[in-house]
Amino acid sequence: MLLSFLLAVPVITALVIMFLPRERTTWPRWVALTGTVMTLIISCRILLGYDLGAAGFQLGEARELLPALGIKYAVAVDGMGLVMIILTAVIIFCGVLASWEVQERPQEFFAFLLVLVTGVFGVFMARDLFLFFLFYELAVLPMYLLIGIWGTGAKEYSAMKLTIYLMAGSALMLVGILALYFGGGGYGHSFLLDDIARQSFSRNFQAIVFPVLFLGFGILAGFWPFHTWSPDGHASAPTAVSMLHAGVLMKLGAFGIIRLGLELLPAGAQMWAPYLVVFTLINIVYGALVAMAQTDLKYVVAYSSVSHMGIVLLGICALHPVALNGAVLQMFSHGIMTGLFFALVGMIYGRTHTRDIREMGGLGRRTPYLALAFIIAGLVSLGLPGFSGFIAEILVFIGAFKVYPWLTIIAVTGILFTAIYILRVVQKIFFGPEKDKFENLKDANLMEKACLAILMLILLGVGVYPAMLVNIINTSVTSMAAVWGGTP
Amino acid sequence: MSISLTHYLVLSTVLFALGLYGVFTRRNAVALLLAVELIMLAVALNFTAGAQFWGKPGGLIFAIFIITIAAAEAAVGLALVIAIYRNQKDVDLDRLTILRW
Amino acid sequence: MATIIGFYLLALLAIGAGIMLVNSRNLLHALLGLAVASLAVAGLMLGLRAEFLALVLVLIYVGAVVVLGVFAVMLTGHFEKSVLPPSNELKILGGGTALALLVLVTGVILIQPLPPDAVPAQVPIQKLGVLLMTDYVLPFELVSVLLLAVLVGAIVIARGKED
Amino acid sequence: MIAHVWLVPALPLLAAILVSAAGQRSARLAGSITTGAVFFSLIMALNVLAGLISTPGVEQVSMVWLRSAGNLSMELGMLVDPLSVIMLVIVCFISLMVQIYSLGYMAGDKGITRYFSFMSFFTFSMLGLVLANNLITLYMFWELVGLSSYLLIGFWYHKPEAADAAKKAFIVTRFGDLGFLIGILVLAYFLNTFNILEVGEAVKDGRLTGQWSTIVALLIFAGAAGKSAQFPLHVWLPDAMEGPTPVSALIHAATMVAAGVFLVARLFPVFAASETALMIIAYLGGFTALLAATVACVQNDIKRILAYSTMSQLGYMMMALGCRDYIAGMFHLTTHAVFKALLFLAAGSVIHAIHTNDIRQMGGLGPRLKITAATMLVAALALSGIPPFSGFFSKDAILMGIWAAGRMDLLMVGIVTAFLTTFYVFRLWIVVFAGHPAEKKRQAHESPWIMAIPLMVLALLALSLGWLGENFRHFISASWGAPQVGEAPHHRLIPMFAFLASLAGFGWAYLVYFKKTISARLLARRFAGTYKLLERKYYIDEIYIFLVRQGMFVFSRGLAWFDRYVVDGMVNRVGEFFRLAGKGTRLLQVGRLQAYLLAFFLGLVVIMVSVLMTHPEIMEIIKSK
Repeated sequence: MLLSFLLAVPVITALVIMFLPRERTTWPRWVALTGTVMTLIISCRILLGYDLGAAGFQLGEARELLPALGIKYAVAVDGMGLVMIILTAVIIFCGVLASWEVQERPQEFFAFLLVLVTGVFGVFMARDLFLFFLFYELAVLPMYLLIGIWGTGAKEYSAMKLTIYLMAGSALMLVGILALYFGGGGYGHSFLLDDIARQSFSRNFQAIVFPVLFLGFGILAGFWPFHTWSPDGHASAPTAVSMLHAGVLMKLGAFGIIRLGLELLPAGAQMWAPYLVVFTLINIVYGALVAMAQTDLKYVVAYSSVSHMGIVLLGICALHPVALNGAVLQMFSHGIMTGLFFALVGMIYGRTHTRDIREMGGLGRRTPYLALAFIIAGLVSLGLPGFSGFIAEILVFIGAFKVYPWLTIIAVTGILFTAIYILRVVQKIFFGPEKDKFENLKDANLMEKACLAILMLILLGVGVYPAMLVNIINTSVTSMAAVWGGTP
Repeated sequence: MSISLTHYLVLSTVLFALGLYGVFTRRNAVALLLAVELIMLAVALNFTAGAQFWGKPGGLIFAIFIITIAAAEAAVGLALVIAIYRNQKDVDLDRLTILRW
Repeated sequence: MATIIGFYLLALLAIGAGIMLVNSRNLLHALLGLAVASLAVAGLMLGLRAEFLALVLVLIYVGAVVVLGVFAVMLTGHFEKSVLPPSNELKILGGGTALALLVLVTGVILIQPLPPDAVPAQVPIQKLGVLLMTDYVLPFELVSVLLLAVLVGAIVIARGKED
Repeated sequence: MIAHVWLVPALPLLAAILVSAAGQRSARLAGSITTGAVFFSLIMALNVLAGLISTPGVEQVSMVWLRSAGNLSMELGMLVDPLSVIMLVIVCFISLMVQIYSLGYMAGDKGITRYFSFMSFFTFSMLGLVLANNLITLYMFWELVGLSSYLLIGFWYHKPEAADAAKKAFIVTRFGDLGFLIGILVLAYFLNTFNILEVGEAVKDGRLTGQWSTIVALLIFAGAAGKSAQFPLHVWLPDAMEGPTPVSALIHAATMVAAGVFLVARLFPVFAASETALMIIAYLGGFTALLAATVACVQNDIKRILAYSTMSQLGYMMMALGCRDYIAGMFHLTTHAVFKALLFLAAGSVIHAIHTNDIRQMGGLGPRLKITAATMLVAALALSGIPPFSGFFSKDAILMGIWAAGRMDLLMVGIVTAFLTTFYVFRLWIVVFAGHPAEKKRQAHESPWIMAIPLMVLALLALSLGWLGENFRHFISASWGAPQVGEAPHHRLIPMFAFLASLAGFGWAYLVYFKKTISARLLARRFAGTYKLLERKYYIDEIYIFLVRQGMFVFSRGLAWFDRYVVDGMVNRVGEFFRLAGKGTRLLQVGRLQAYLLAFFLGLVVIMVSVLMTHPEIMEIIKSK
């Protein structure tokens, strides 16, 4: 029942928030905080309840939903899903902390946020494709309102672009899901992943369906050249939404590729991976180079996400257990890191009222805590050992190198470019002489400190002792690697 | 030769087509509604004939329902016409294009 | 023989009234057309030995719908200058479509071998009542709810705002 | 013995965490805490050293750090052998000296807790680096060392130059680290192990075939070159002098920059497998040594002169390693660590006294700063290789190693560099301490004792360390991976030549800057082109800046444009297409219900007709019914 609880808590919290008296503007955030703390606790409980020795899918629940169509309510977690669930719980908790000061329609804001999170949780645990799709849409749609109403800048444009783009992805994904549903034939029509996994799809079928699914999910994962929704979307979104979006939603895409693409269509993956790898390299290097030329802080972080998601996709496309391990770890690491980044950008913007890097400078003296957190986020981003980013990246590189040595070398150069733009931004914002207009800036308050500290500690903890996550991820990767069989 | 079911069906089809023509072409809302009533009439006739020739009284029940619904429709439709007339001082359908945005 | 002549007479009457209904530029003539058509169809129903239905038809169509129509005509100001605008430019297209549909459906009716004609027999009114209260009780109740809704709705819509 | 080695790096880490956690509250105590921690580390390191001297051996201990599906495991581990223990002692010792010195030098600075926690963190990373027994651990500490260097160079982050220098140092070394990382990947690809001992065995067994051993060696050397500021990745080191002077002494003179040399020594079997790689290392080292020495001759910033000197000496060590003279290289690393740290600390003492880096504004400080002048003289003599100072022994060992390897051209480079080295270091010393004191510098006074004591301790060592040569040689040759060599190569004439070259350098400096028999200004005017070239450091910085600005940044801006207007433009065009299509189809919506209804029925008719046309058998079905 734990998993159902996890799904129920945010929904119930959202409902409670909607029924709060409208004039009590501070109540929603406290209720939201309570709800997210509960999700955090439940997800920790799930973590403890997961038996590493047994591996596979655990804590499963299944009920008939629409037997006529073979639709079930079936949820369960495996190692990969578990890690993602924890990531989500952490990010939403910190996201609520980071949006403590939301003044405009706080009720709706927090309610939408929680609905979104429900969708995300659902995707990570769904064992039924219909359910998967349902939750996926649930996760994407509130984004439109969250950006369109609470955003900044060209928010309507960004929200529209993002939603339509992601809907296009969902459409492809739906095609893929329906193909899986009808394609096998052998077991009758069932959306249940276990049923689908038991069918052996023909090579031709896999060759056609895999790219459709990959593209559908790839759009959400920021796959080049379908990434342009993300910088605009991130730039316009409010802080918590950026955090959730870059931190968790983009991971949904990568997760979907692994769950549906790699697990169900291994032959298709093997056929297409060598071509897709090239695009992931473009993602990595191109994202980093474009980030270098940005002047808006949010765009820098957004393009850095594109670059880092490239590493995730590279890890996936390498079809090598080590690289896949790294990819999932990178999903986690990048989720936390980019959450930290966007939280910081929000805090900096809240103080300086500008996101233009050129206008900042010397903030380090007045806001040492923010500077520390930003530098740490930057260090994770550029893959400094001791933080989680390093271990994720090196796993991806080691694995990918065994499959595509030459291409991986190109990917590795990406981390140099990352170092360049990260250090450049750090220097421009925090170093150098202090500007007069920033004389009265205040450092992080308690809530902000808590939010930042949690994220930083996780990054550090995973970096120092990655085995705690890698062991969990291993359980999924091992079974997947067995499916590929012959891959080196 | 006697009058068969076919005769009734053809007749009701003719009445239906006439009503349809009216619905397509009338520019006055009241006239349009009257054409709709004609369609309903045709259908009621159709059902009655079918029920009687096949000996299935269920069709008669349906005919009753159709007549009832026709009356209801007429009531609501004409109420709408009056409401529109009050707003626009006109019930010319060519000028009633608020559906177009 | 008499039934045959009666049928054709009534059928022609209904069609003629229908044409008047859809073509007349005078609303009152159109209303008259509806009334005549209803009466003709009621006559046909009598021929089908569905007397109850004929009765209901006359009551509702002629008694209620046509009267309602007269009210509507009066209220929308077409009573005095009840000359309708000519029918719109969809005349040919609409006529064509209606005709095509007529031809197609009639064609199907004509080709289809219908079962041998049973002689229409009168259905006792009690039987209809029993059917309504047993087999068709659900639609019956639904229609009654619908009627209630229409009652309320028509009043609300027609009454307009209080001002 | 090995059981407690982990405490050596752990103590400074603990101190760093403690100090930074306590924050500003520990401002007074910060220095004492970290200094105390490194003091105990030193004691333990010495203890390990003593143990290793009595019972030589190579020991390693590892723990699994993470295990991944796909047959990969990463370990954290330590390798204790003479090489790592020597480095351990050097790092602890220099760090202790520098931190004691810093207690005086940094007193009153606002960021003092930050300073000491960074210093302690650096010490931890450096100790971890030298202890690492596998490449992943090594790489991790390698990067952490780079991070501490970044943080400490940028310690005065509000100075734009310092911030720039920090960024530059990190990025340039990272460029080298990229090669290192790729090298690790290649090793993992072929050998599937990261353990240095296993890698060494595998390479020795020839499991790295063909060109791969050269490629791997050169890739790893790229990392070493970045850290050790070898051409062409040397540009960051002079700029790194923007950091506080004790930082320069510890990181950019004695320890971190030597990490590159250490890396080559640590992985010596990998390098030894490829003659080509060794040759490239030797020549690059020689080239760097000469290049840096020439530039050092004309610089005016006291710390930059020393920075170029460091580069030059590191080039020396690389040369030695490239000529397979492992022992001489490590010996020079040891002595250099001591006397270069001393030079920097003494320079810091001068800067502390008169608050400028420019030697042209100094002069005649000798009588005022007696201890500083004396200790710096010792260091200068050691650097010049004047017997009996330590530098003499180690430098001669290197030259003889080069001679033994038969590379006469490099021998010439070494001797010329020795000449230049003596020249620039005495130019520095004479200009700063001798001559007539500049008027306004009369108030300069000697640094407090807390700064003077480390100077004196280091001076004592700089003087005496050379006599340990034979013992050192004996001890370190037991290291893992040290090449087997017999007797030390010996040549009677080479020390003579080197000595004469040094003497000539001294004489030249004496004539130009003390006696002023030859006008420095005249020389500069006479050889204006050369002078300008040297002063601008061969324009290497300018070339890099050009490449970065005109190359990478322009390219990146171009890509950003491409992304905005082509990739995203395409997306927007698609959006516009649909908007236009919508506008077009909107015209069909006349808004008249009748038309819609008509369309509906028309559609019905069309469908019925088309179905009947294409499937005439439907007629049959209807008929048969």
